Amino acid sequence: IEEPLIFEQGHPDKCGVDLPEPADKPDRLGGLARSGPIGLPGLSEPEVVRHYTRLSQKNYAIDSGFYPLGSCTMKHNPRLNERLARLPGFADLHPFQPEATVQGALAVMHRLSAWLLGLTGMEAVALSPGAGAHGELCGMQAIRAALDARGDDGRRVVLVPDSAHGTNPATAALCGFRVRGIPGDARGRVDLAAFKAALDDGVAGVMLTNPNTCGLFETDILALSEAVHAAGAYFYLDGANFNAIVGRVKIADLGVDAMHINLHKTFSTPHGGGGPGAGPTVLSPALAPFAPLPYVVHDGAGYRLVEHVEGNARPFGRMKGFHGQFGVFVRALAYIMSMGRDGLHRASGDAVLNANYLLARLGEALTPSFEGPCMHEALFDDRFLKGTGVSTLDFAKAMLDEGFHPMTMYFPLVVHGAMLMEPTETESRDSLDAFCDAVLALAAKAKAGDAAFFTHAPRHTPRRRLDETRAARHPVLRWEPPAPTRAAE
Amino acid sequence: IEEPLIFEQGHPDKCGVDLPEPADKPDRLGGLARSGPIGLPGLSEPEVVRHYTRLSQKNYAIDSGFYPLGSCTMKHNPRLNERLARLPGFADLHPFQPEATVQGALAVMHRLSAWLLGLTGMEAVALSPGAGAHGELCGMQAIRAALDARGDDGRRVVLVPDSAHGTNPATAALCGFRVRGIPGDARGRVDLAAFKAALDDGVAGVMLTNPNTCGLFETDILALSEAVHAAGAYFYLDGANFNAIVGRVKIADLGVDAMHINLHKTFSTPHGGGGPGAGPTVLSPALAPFAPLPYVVHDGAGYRLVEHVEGNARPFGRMKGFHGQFGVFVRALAYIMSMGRDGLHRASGDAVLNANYLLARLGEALTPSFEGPCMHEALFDDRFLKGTGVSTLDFAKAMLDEGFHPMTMYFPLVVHGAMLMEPTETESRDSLDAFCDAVLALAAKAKAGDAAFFTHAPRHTPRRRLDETRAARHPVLRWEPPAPTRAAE
Amino acid sequence: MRYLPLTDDDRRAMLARIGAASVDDLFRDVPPAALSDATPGGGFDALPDHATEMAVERDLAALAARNTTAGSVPSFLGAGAYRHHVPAAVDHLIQRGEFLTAYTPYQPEVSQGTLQYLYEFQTQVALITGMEVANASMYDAATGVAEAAAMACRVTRRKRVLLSGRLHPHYRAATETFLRYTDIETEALDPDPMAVEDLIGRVNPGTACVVVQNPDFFGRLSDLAALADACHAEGALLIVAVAEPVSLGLVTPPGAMGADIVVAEGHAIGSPLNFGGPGVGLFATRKKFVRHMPGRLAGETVDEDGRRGWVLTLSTREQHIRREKATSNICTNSGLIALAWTIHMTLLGEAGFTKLARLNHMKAVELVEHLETVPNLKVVTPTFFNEVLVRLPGHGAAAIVETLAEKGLLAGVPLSRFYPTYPELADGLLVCATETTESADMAALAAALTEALR
Amino acid sequence: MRYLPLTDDDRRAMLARIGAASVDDLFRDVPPAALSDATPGGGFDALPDHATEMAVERDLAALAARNTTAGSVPSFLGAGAYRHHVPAAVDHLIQRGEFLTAYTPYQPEVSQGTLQYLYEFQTQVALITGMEVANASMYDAATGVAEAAAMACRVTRRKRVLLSGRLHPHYRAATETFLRYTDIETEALDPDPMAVEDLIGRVNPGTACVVVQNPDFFGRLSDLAALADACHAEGALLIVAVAEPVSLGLVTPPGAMGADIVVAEGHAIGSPLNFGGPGVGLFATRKKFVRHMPGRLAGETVDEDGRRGWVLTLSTREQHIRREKATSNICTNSGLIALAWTIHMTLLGEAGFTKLARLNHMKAVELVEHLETVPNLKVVTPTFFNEVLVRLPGHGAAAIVETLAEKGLLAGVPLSRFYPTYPELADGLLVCATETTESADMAALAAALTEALR
Repeated sequence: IEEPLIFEQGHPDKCGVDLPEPADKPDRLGGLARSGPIGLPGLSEPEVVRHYTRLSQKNYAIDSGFYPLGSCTMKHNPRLNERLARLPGFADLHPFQPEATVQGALAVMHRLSAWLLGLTGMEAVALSPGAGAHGELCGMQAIRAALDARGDDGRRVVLVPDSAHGTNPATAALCGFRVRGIPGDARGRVDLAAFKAALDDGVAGVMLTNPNTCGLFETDILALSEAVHAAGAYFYLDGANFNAIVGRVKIADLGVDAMHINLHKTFSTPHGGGGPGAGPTVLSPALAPFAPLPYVVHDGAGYRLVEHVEGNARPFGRMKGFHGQFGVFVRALAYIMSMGRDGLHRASGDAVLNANYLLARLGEALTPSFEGPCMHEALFDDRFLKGTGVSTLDFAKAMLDEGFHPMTMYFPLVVHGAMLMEPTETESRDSLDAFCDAVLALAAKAKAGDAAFFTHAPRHTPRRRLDETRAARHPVLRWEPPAPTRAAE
Repeated sequence: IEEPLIFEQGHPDKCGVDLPEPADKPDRLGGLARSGPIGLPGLSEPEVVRHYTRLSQKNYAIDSGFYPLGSCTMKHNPRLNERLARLPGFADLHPFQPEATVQGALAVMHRLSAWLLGLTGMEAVALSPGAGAHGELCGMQAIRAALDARGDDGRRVVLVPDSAHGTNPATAALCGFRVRGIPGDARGRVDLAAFKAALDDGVAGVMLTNPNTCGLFETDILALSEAVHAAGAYFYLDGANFNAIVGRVKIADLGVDAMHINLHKTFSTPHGGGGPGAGPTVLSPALAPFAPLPYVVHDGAGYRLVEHVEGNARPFGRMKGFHGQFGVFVRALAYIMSMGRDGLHRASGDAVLNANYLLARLGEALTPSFEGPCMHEALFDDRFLKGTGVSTLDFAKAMLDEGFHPMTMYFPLVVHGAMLMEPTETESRDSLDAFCDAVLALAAKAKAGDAAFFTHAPRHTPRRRLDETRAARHPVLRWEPPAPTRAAE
Repeated sequence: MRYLPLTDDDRRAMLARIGAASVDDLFRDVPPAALSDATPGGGFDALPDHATEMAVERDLAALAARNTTAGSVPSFLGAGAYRHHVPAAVDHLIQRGEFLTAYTPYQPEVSQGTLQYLYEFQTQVALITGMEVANASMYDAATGVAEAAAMACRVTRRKRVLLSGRLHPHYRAATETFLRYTDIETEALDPDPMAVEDLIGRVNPGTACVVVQNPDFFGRLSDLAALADACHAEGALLIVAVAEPVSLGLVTPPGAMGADIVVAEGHAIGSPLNFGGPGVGLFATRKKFVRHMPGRLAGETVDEDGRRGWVLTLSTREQHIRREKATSNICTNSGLIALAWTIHMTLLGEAGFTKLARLNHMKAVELVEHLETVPNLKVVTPTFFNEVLVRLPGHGAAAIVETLAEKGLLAGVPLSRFYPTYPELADGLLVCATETTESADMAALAAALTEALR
Repeated sequence: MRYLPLTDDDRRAMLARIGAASVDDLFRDVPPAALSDATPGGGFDALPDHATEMAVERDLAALAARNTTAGSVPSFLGAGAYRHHVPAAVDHLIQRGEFLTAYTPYQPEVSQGTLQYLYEFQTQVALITGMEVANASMYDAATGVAEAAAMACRVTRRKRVLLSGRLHPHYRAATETFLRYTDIETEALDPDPMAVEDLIGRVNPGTACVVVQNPDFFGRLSDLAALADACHAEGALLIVAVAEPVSLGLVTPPGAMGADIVVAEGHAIGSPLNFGGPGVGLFATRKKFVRHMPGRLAGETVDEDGRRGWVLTLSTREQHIRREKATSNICTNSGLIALAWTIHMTLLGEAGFTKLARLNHMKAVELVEHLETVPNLKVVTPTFFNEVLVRLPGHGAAAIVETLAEKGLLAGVPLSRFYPTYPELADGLLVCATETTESADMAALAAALTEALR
């Protein structure tokens, strides 16, 4: 079933809301009233509900099936969190109400902060970053502010492993740093020797992901952080993979100076088809004074929202409008309280168990890139497809027809034709087995030489493969009214 | 994608809720504690959410497409109504709270009553019936009570047209009445002469649907009701088709003594895959004293819920537990207030317009059973399929593959292979045109002789045609654990 | 008007296609005298015009705010409606448009979602009641009991129904009303919370069925096995009503005590209180009686490709086929509330359901401990699940309840609300505890009662 | 634990399949010193264990109840966050699991729902801003303005950004912070609500862009055409921020006044206030700059069968391809809030959006009439949309606001909240009206201010 665009089914006379008639007073627009129609389509409420219902039916989601997208932590999103975020006492608050009228909201922010600090052992947390990449920026700006504060302006290099997410180098660049790549070793970890060799007095810091993007714990992490600090640099940890170790490893114990936490990954707020997320960033004592505004403090009189420099704090600035992703904070707090200390510990254990189960079962036919145990992600490469004429992409598209969302593909870049699978702890064993059965059957099919089956997959999805080259070469980024037909002539 | 039963994926150790530990006190069960397991499956919350999400994806619904099921009034269900019914001030009320604590809830019931009386011109309304058929029972029991009250025990016959819904005769039987059928005429209406001939002093009342199930207004309705009353009988109107005339015709003006109103049809509360609905029943002055308990009155002190006989009322009893379908009342009231006098008038006009548009466009290829204009339903029969080898059922199943829910089939019984289409006022012209295009194309295909296409339809639905005979011959009405395999031997 | 998609242009074009002059012209079959809207001065002038969403929301929210919600104060109300905590996932799922806005599953090819959950529902109902089969729901327990009594008469071909005096008064009233104009006689015993009823002594060869409730309306749990035997010995059926379905997680189910038909109110599982409705009637019986059963049934079968699927079945019992000979006139039932019930039950599972039941019972045991500290108050229910009857000698329970309500405490349900003509019951108060009842609430109740009864 | 599907049996069987002794064994690559949970005395002992849904709900509902909701009292707060009525259909639809729980649409074959609404969103944003193209959203307007300034530097290859003193102070701060460690210089004018800024005089050949807001932070509407011309004459770009997107239904859009980049806060359409977040940044520009634009873009294409479909496109601008040379580091943005925005906009349509804007303006005109009756108060914004600045000579606006809040009235936003170091602004108060503001609310505000300023 095709679903036309709203522009193709609407009519300017239709309207899906009823509004009272405006008064008819002289306007105060100073002559700046809009002239001419905007061109927006109008639809009645029934049409709007059906349109977006139908669009939704063209989506795959964690609610509808297994979604092992590596490095994305697509876990179950509890509905309790949605319900609580919608309580009028949270949803209907203006950000600039007097503090006395929002004590409950400030308590939410304070409590969430306390949990994040308790789970990481860090000194301070900046809640306001809007997503993971924004949290990275927060951490790296704090590092830059600390360097500036100590008058150290010679350090402008940041070490980033080749296996890092693209956001890491992009973020470093935004802070005026140059990126120096560091290679991995044969075990899928940072090469300690190469790392140490790269650490000179031009290095401001290192951005590391741990567990890393190969799904492995950096076994030398303590030596790495010691070397970083010995070199006078700071250690930024990308927290994208925090779900593997939450409730087990305190980030402070790894010698970390800053780490962002994706509330929409580890703490289960929904990803919403691309946000909103939130990227609170925890900071070590060395970086804590530079945490950005605003933040919440509690004193005898109650909670206060600090929006301007006060006391000994030396905030590097403000990252976002208002007070951060408050609606996301409520959801994350509800999740964390529901799971608790024991639940988070069990969750990270089950996440790692599920990933190792995939590694064990799929390792029979696919080619694991490194030796296990893995952490919460299992990484394979495309060696098992060698000579079949089937690529990682083809293989992934065939999975769609089996009713599964594919794993992350071609990332990390350090292995060929990467397939990075993250099952999370909220998948059942039945679900994993069904997935493994399907993938093993596909692998057998590929090896049996049926390449055309793969290269023309998927067949049963709302669309078949889309022409991305055409989209990029001749970008059509908005609807335009069709050229008028010249019937009148 | 197949979705197993919960019994096939659950495990007694899993649980989707967390509960506090019960105290460990001596029980007070008097030795009646359950022994042995119940056999319920357990699932975690993620599994439950995914299971029911997937099941929902196997359903067709008004939110996902056109649903022209005749006599069912599948119109848009506004989400405002859902939101308001869930306000804690309505949803979290115990039915037996003291009256002083539920004045707002009683006001809702009182206001809804006032609207229903205003729209029908009737004297009283019983809100408590749980659905349309229950409302019929209410009306017929009121008639029986009125007869008893006047000591008239010779009237035990109820006249029911052959075109009536099955609930009419079933309801009459539940009130101790015998049913006498009355035939229709060639114009699809009750045969006035035959009707008058059937009216004797054994007749308690008549149950008529108007607009009738052929989608036509009973042009002789005033003569019919006059004759009924002249004969000393009562006039029950089946309100299933009220949507065609709401805001235009006052039921009292038709000489009606009782009519049920399906809140889940005319007043847009969702049908929910089979309820809950509500069937408030309006009564004439002659029947009003017999209205069942409970009902709401307003006096100087506020609203009161009358639960026992008081004053001059002679209620025939109580039909339901508590106070009726309160949650449905809130939804219906929100809808009625949203539409208002002018909106309901326009809605019935658009509903009739949409049906006549179907009649006009589809009349080109299908065979309309009667001459128009129709009211809010268009009735066709299967003459256009004569000689094609395609039945009404086959034709309907082929519509499923086109993405449309079929019309009502084989009802009313008075025409052969009936196809009864009710578009409602909430379908757009685009939607009707898409449907007509698809139906006309199917009709052409049938006439072109492609019977096999139809007899094996549908092909693209979650299931193809199901074996109903097998289901009825060997009923399997619940899941049973599979017989243990005897591997141990 | 936000719910209406046609524009004036659409209307004009469609009228032209139809060949009608106006929308009013399409109503030309309506006798002019019956067209109120055309009457000068109008037939509907007193009614308001359409309102904006914002206005409707404001107006009804103001009415909602005039009620005291049960969750905002300590609350001990039961008497057939029990307040339980419902997980947020339940309401989320039942609001999916594909469930919420579907019709009864007449086209099984595109209704497998509804049909499969009904089949799951039927199985869960059969399991917890200890019965063989269950239907796809009734409106509520009150109407379910009425239908069960009528069904028992069909099964036994007898015409006499005996109702316990300890049956919920609404179930009794609905049953009497339902059967009032049929040829079935009903006999109902007086409500007497202090005595043990002699139902066995009243069963005779003319009896079609005996209807009892367990726990009964006054909270008491009873062993029904002897009554079942007595019924069966006389060829009668035993119908057992259950007002609190959570009790079935802890108490011997009616099926295990010999019940022939079990009717329960499902409302307490999956749904908020909703001022009492809509509810969902659970209806279970023995397999051999299934063709006498009212209501819809989902059954398993296979499709043209041999794949398992579900359909509505045995519809030859139903009104749309059998008309005046149908087992019932029921058509629309409580599908969505049944869905809420089955989702909540699935979340609970064996472990959660039994634990929830135990938790409720232990809360009630604790409540009784608190109440027993109140001078001048007597707990009269000896064995119970989560509700007991207390007597407040010398006091009208209704007045006490109103006094406590003014103090922000919903103390219970006074018997006088149901039995105004039985002055001897005026000192009776039903009090109930569920998992939502806190110890502090219980202490507050005991303190308030102690003061009020001084 | 309700969110975890594995049973102990599952764990045992899976460990056996893996060949590990225990779950802890799988963590053997973690240096023992880093395993806090294994530490005797534990590293996490201070943290509470898991809680039931009922307990979490009770706990957080109690916190929610400690706040005064904006809808429960007359409220005149704006300053970048505007309270509008959102139709119930919006929240219903965005909660559909297929939208809510999907990831960024990396697999377009099974993400056409997300991609199509993003395309619709982009088109609607472009239309109302009067621009050629828009992206699929930024976190919010503050970060959007920051990214726009950086983008202008890329486009112009210049390094100087000029910020109006009438820009929302949060937008200014976020921009300064964002650019702080780059080689871009920012110059921000002082906030002076009484004077007309001379931005044109400050534009020179080194200027990459000028950033202004319209209506500005103090509510004033200005014609920006001359400023745009001046910018373009010097080769600079004009960036226009819009804090209240509803204004675009009535006011000449920035695109029609010559803006090169428009950034707006979308929060006010489709979403509740949410204490300020999450919002959604609308970001629109000219077609020729599209490859310099940050953020995701949905674009039209065809599939293997030739059917129209959508994909994320031009991702060579983005960090996951271009790494340190990316136009931005943004990845996750505000998809779901963009969806809410586009659904609300679709419900409004041309007729509703323009009417809503007019209604807001007329409410503000009425509000100003009320305020002008207050002695000792001066309305200082000459031309406005739905918000004005008033001055309360001789009074601290913050103290007045707190006094009125105690009386149950949220009077407005005091300028001192943003400019604590500008004592001359301490008597300034921003007050705003929307379609949710009633005449009675306005009268109450005027009366309360009259009394407070006596």
